[in-house]
Amino acid sequence: MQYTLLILLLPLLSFVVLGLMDTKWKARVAGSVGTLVLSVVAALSYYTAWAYFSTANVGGIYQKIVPLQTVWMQFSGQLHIDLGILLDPISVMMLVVISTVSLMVHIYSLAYMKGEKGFERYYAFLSLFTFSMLGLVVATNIFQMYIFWELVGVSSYLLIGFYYTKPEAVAASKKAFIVTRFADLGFLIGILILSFYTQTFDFGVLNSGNAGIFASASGVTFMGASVLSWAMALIFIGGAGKSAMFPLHIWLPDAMEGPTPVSALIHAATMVVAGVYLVARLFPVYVTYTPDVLHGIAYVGAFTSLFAAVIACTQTDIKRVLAFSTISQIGYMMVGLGVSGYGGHEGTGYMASMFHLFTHAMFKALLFLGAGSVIHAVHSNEMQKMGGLRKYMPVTHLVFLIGCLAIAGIFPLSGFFSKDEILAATYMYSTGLGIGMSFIAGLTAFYMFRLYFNIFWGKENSYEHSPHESPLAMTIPLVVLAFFSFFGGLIPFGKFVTSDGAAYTGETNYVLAIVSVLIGITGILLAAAMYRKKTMLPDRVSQSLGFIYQLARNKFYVDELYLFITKNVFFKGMASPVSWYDRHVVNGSVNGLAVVTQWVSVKIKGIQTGKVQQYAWVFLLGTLLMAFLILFL
Amino acid sequence: MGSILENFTSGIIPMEAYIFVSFIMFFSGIYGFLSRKSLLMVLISIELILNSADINFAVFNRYLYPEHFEGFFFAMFTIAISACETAVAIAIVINIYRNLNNVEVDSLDELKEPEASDEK
Amino acid sequence: MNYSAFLQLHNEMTLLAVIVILLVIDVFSSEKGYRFFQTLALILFSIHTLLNCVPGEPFEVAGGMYMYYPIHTYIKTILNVGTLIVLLQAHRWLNTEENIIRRGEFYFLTLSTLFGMYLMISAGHFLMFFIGIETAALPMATLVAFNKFNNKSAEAGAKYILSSVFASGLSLFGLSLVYGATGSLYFDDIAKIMTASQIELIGFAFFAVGLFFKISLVPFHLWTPDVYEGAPTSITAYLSVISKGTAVFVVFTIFVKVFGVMIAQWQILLYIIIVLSITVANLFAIRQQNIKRFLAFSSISQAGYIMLGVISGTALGMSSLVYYVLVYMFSNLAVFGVVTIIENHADKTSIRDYTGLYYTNPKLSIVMALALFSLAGIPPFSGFFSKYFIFSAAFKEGFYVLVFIALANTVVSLYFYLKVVKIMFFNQSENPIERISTDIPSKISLIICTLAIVFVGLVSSIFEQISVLGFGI
Amino acid sequence: MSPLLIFVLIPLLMMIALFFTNNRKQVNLISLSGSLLLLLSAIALVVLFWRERTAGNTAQMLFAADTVWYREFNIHIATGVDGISVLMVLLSAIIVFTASLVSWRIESMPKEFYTWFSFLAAGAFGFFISIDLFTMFFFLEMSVVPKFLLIGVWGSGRKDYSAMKLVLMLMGGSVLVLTGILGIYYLTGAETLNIVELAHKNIEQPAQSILFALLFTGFGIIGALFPFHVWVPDGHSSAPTSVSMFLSGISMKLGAYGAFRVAICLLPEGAHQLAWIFLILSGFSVVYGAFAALGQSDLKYINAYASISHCGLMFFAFLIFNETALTGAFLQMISHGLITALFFACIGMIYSRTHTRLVSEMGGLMKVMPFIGVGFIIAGLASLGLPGFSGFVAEMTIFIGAFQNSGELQRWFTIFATASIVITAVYILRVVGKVLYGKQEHQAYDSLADAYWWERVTMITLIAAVVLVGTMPSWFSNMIQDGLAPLVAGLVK
Repeated sequence: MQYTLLILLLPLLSFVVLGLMDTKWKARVAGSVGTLVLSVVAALSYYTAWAYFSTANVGGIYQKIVPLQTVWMQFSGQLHIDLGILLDPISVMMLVVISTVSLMVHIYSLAYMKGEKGFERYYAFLSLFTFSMLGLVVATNIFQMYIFWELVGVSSYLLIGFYYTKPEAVAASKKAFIVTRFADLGFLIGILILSFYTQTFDFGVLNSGNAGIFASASGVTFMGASVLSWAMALIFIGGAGKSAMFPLHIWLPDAMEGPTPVSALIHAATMVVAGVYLVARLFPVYVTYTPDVLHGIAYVGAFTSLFAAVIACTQTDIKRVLAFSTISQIGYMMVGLGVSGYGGHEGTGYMASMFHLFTHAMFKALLFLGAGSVIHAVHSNEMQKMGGLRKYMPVTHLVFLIGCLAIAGIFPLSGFFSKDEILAATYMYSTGLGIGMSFIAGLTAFYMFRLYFNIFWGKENSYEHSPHESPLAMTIPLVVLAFFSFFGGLIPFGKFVTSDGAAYTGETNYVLAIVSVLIGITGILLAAAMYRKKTMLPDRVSQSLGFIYQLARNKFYVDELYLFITKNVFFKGMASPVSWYDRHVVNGSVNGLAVVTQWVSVKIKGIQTGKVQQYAWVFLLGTLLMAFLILFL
Repeated sequence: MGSILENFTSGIIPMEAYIFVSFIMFFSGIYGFLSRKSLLMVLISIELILNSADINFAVFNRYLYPEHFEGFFFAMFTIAISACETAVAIAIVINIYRNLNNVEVDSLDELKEPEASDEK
Repeated sequence: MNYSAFLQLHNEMTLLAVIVILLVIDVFSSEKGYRFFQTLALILFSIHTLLNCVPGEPFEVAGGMYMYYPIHTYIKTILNVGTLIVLLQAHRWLNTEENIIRRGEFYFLTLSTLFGMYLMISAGHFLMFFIGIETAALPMATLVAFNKFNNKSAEAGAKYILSSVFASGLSLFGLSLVYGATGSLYFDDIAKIMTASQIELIGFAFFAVGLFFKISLVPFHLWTPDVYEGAPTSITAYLSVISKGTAVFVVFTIFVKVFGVMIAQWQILLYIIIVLSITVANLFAIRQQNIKRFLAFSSISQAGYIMLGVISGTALGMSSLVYYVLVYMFSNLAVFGVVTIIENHADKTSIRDYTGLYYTNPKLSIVMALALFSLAGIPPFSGFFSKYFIFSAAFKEGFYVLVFIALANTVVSLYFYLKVVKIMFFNQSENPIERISTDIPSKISLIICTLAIVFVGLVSSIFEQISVLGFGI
Repeated sequence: MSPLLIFVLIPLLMMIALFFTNNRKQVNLISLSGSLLLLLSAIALVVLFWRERTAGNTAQMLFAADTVWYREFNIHIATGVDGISVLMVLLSAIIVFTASLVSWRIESMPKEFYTWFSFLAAGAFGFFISIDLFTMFFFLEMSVVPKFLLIGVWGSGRKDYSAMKLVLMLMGGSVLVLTGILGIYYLTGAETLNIVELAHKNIEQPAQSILFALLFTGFGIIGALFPFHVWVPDGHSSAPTSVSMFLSGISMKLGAYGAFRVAICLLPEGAHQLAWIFLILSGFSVVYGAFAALGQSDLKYINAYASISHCGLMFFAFLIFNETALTGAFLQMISHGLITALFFACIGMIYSRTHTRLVSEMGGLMKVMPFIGVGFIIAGLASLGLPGFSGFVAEMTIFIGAFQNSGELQRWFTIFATASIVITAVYILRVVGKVLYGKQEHQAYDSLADAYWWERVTMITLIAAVVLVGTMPSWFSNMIQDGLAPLVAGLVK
């Protein structure tokens, strides 16, 4: 299966070519080249998936296949960084997800970004991102993953800051990069610790279940936890950064300053799930050696999910609502992983999480692209500027509705299946957590339909230019994604992706399923009641909630807290004092040396009086001193 | 003649007396050099210093090492040289007088460490 | 007495011949012939230099009062070349109206001091040594006061002669004590008899002062800046290089040869004096505004470095010392050459007047910069090598801390040398020194110096030659 | 005479040739052809070196030659290269080439400028090819003159002060180094200055520790180790562009190279004894430099402090004493040399157009000068350690290597030092955001020209090198390990 290399190389090539050609090519040519390359990549990915799932099942277990591996850098000792391609159920699944969504975004952007300055650059960056993301998922070892992890980060930075003349976009891109970079620091330290004790980076070795390699790390404890736990927790922090887990989520809403298709690709479907993917990739280690960390992940995920869902209910910028919804859904996935055990029925959470990752990628990309279509028509992100659009944009309306239903978990759309599995696994783990997650599901339905109703129903705004349906290049991807969102849930995921590679069929908990759907419908009805028509109800509700509403509307002031910390601790507390210290104390002490020399020089000039008799005095004293010294020393 | 001299030296005046005189000359010469205001007095003080050394040479030769005459010769040459020194010094002092119209030591203060300096 | 022994002293004899010839011409030549006086003098002196640059076998004359070692030829040749360069640089100054009738005197006096130095170097007896030192000192005083009608020059002359005589007095007194203790004035005899008794030690201390005065080591240096500032620039150059070079050489030979038995004691003395000299001189040098005064302190500090060769007391130290003197001579004379030229043409001696010199007189300022870098000991110029060797020689004898202190002081000295370079190069001046067309003798002298600064270090055979003869003792 | 000496001879010949030029065209021609020749020779050297190695030549130093210079002090002109020095020569050649190009249109006195610049280059090459302590020191110190004049005459801002400070501090470093060299020479008892031979000699304790402290501090000053780095910000900011490139690209590497080759390799016991002090200093310097860079407003100051941070990492890696970290340290030397040169080149280009280096005065330049902007961003990303560029490879190798050390102190400081990657990201992105992105600050910037051909060549050359190291690190790490193999044996305990 060495042709999989092409999946990586083609986008890279496309990036290099587009990047070098820059403005020399016409925009349309650049776009077509990018899209063409991506279609090939998508085709190759599907073919790989088909080939993998049809051939790799040996003895009921999907094998890991490493078609290519080369030593990139050899360190002394056993450590070496390899570059290679690892095919196993989750990486193959990710290949499909990424190439699908990326292709859709490429096509969509042909129309959406038309006429933008830097169109070629945009496609170059998209290619770079696709390359990095694909490289990330097929990484054979944790260091390769880190490499592409960073590349993903930078392509995200470049794409968010695509409108570089817009200060908000620049600030957002910077924020995204720095916050994730900060998280990556944890990842890096985690890798360092892990590699120090295990002497390997290789996933194959790490996940092999060989307890020997962890023996030394489990034995050493630091502040009450084993070093291995520390390492895995730190690695999770890296994942939490990319996946916008609380409290590292702050970059994601701001990242919406980037072009909307970019949000769909990076900040909904692919990059943000990298953290989930990372945990899933190292799942055997987590579940076997550091279950405590895994439990922590579950609670972090649950809290983030709730937290983001509450905020999502209050936001008015449609992309931000979607962004918080994304955070919330990723929280779901994390919970799924966190509550999972290993193998068979125990591993439902793992399977569900991956399943949700898949379905979420589809419907969230759909929602974002749909939102993009709306924005394209209305030229605004604010809900207040919208309303009643269902008449003007029927296709968009329809697909958006499908997306909303899917995320709300309504049978038989894809979201229902994946979410239900997660809930099932959660209830298995802890009823309390399960109830919490169900509540979040209700909230999800509520805010999504708040969004839906505000855009497509409600009072019709007076538009300057009457809105119109988007061109075909935009609607086709929408329809395709809507198709996946609708029917994606019917895939028997447990047959393909499980924690131990063995296929398994979960039994459906019908009570739970029905309750879940009811909760979802309740949320939708609530939203409908409040937002289908323009009423005073929302205002009254928000007023009665008062303080809490304000908190949520301002995203619990986490941004302000960060701003305070960075400004006062980082800049005023560290950088400025250090610069001051350097200029005045360190530099000053060197200059001081010169000053002291000068000072002494001035002080001793008195001995040079110009009086020859005083010279003779000194002369004589010197002589006597010499005589004295020579006698008594 | 020789015997008189011998009696005179060995019997009556011990070497230490000469050395004492020479030391007094030496230090008064130094004192004079350091304290006199007139250049001429300073020059005379220098002569005292040089002469004290000459006495030393002569005395050491006479008392301690009478077999050679190195000390005597040295003293003779030194006397000649100090005469030259004085001659040159007087010439320079005259030159000073021509330029400054006095021979005060303290008036030689044009060359000295300047007060101000342009640092940094 | 066998007068043919004098023929062996061909160095002294030819110099004497040059002096006499010049004296005769000076007195008797016609107005017309007088124009060629300087050219003749330079030619004669060059011939003298060339004749005496090949070392011979060691010998002694007058029962050991005069001793010759091959290394003497080198040090004397170095002095000869230095004097030649000084004479070349003084050429134009001597042609000025006020000096033209006194050129004969100038040559006569200068060469007399050189003769005195020869005697100092080759002396084997303190009488010879004393005559030499005074023969060198007295004409020097008149040279310092050469500008008769200049207050500064007169004052400098008076200061020089007073200090010099005072030093001689102390030195002579010390010597008398040494004589009293040992009963001889022959170097070899003293060395044999000497036991480092207290009286000898005191005698040594007083005696050494006279030499330290010549080298102008702290605290016997106070006369130096005043005299350097007041004296005619060529004389300052002569004083700082030739006079000093002789003295350090003599210090080495006498300390090792005569007072070798008290090496432990004088090493301690020198230790202190070196540290003081380098440090104090550097501290003074950084605040100087007059270029000649500045060079005075620079030369004091350099003298401190040279003494590192003495303190080692080894053959390696000796060859490093001679080499250092050689390099120091070329570097310092290059600086003085430029200073002389500028003084002659623009009558400016303040460092600040050199602002932007590079933009009007690039060649002069480059020569000056190279020389200053060499003085500071920056490679690839010769000064680096000489410094390295002398440090190495001292380090080898275990003076680790001393070498370190001396090295640390090079940073300060680099500062003040670079200050001059900075002034010349970095900024243009509103009132620059105008373009100077240098006279040919000065040009020749500067070319010689520059070539030496660049190549003496790189060509290792020069040091090798000196080192083969090494101690010579 | 060794064939390696052509690296010294070419610059010297350039100086002679420049002496006879009389217009800018000839000056440019000579400087370009000379530096190109150097670059080609360096590449040829790499090729020849590998050919020799693959042919089975296992001598530690290849192309070695030894001529006695001063017999009395056992000073030899001994030259030879191993994998490390070959790379250093290559690095120097690249930077000399690009730096000569950057000053293509220098306003005042191009002839003199290039003369001194060639002189500067000769010193750097001489240092890297020497294996004799004296000759190394000779070449190290040779740079004093040209540095002083280049900064003072062609510099900007407080150039007088900076030039003086830089030279004096470097001289201070040299003083310590020279004391150390003399100590090594006399205290081994072997009276040799050849570093290959000296490696087998031993010096008694505590002399060894004292000498190590002297030498490491001395080279540390040259390599900008905290707290001896104060010459760096002023020096770099006042120097003309090509000299800034040279200073941080090569000069600081001289310090690091010397610290390893001389201080650590010749005095391993002292190094082990005192490693902890310098480990703390260098580890601190990494984070300190990054924070200081964060607080600056002048582009050159920012990069100068960034250099301090990155160079601190080299010293840090040296003191880990394992092969991986050492490999990383040398990779970092190459990487930082290239990146910082690129950075300074871009800053110089921007400065020559906007006539300001204050971040607050700029904005939106990306629109006006996209080529320079892209170069600047690449330099920034490389500097903050983005995979695919050299910085990542070097830093990661260091971190991994450093963490493999079993010492608690070493590992804690490794973690501490990794924090720099975040801070670096912050200041780099801040600068990029402010200078290139956002709104245009002045209307006058509209008419500014994008990069000229010589600037393009400069940037492309450097970027190509950065990417090459970043994507093919094993080529370089193999070379480095080739050089390290014989050295590391005596070092790792």
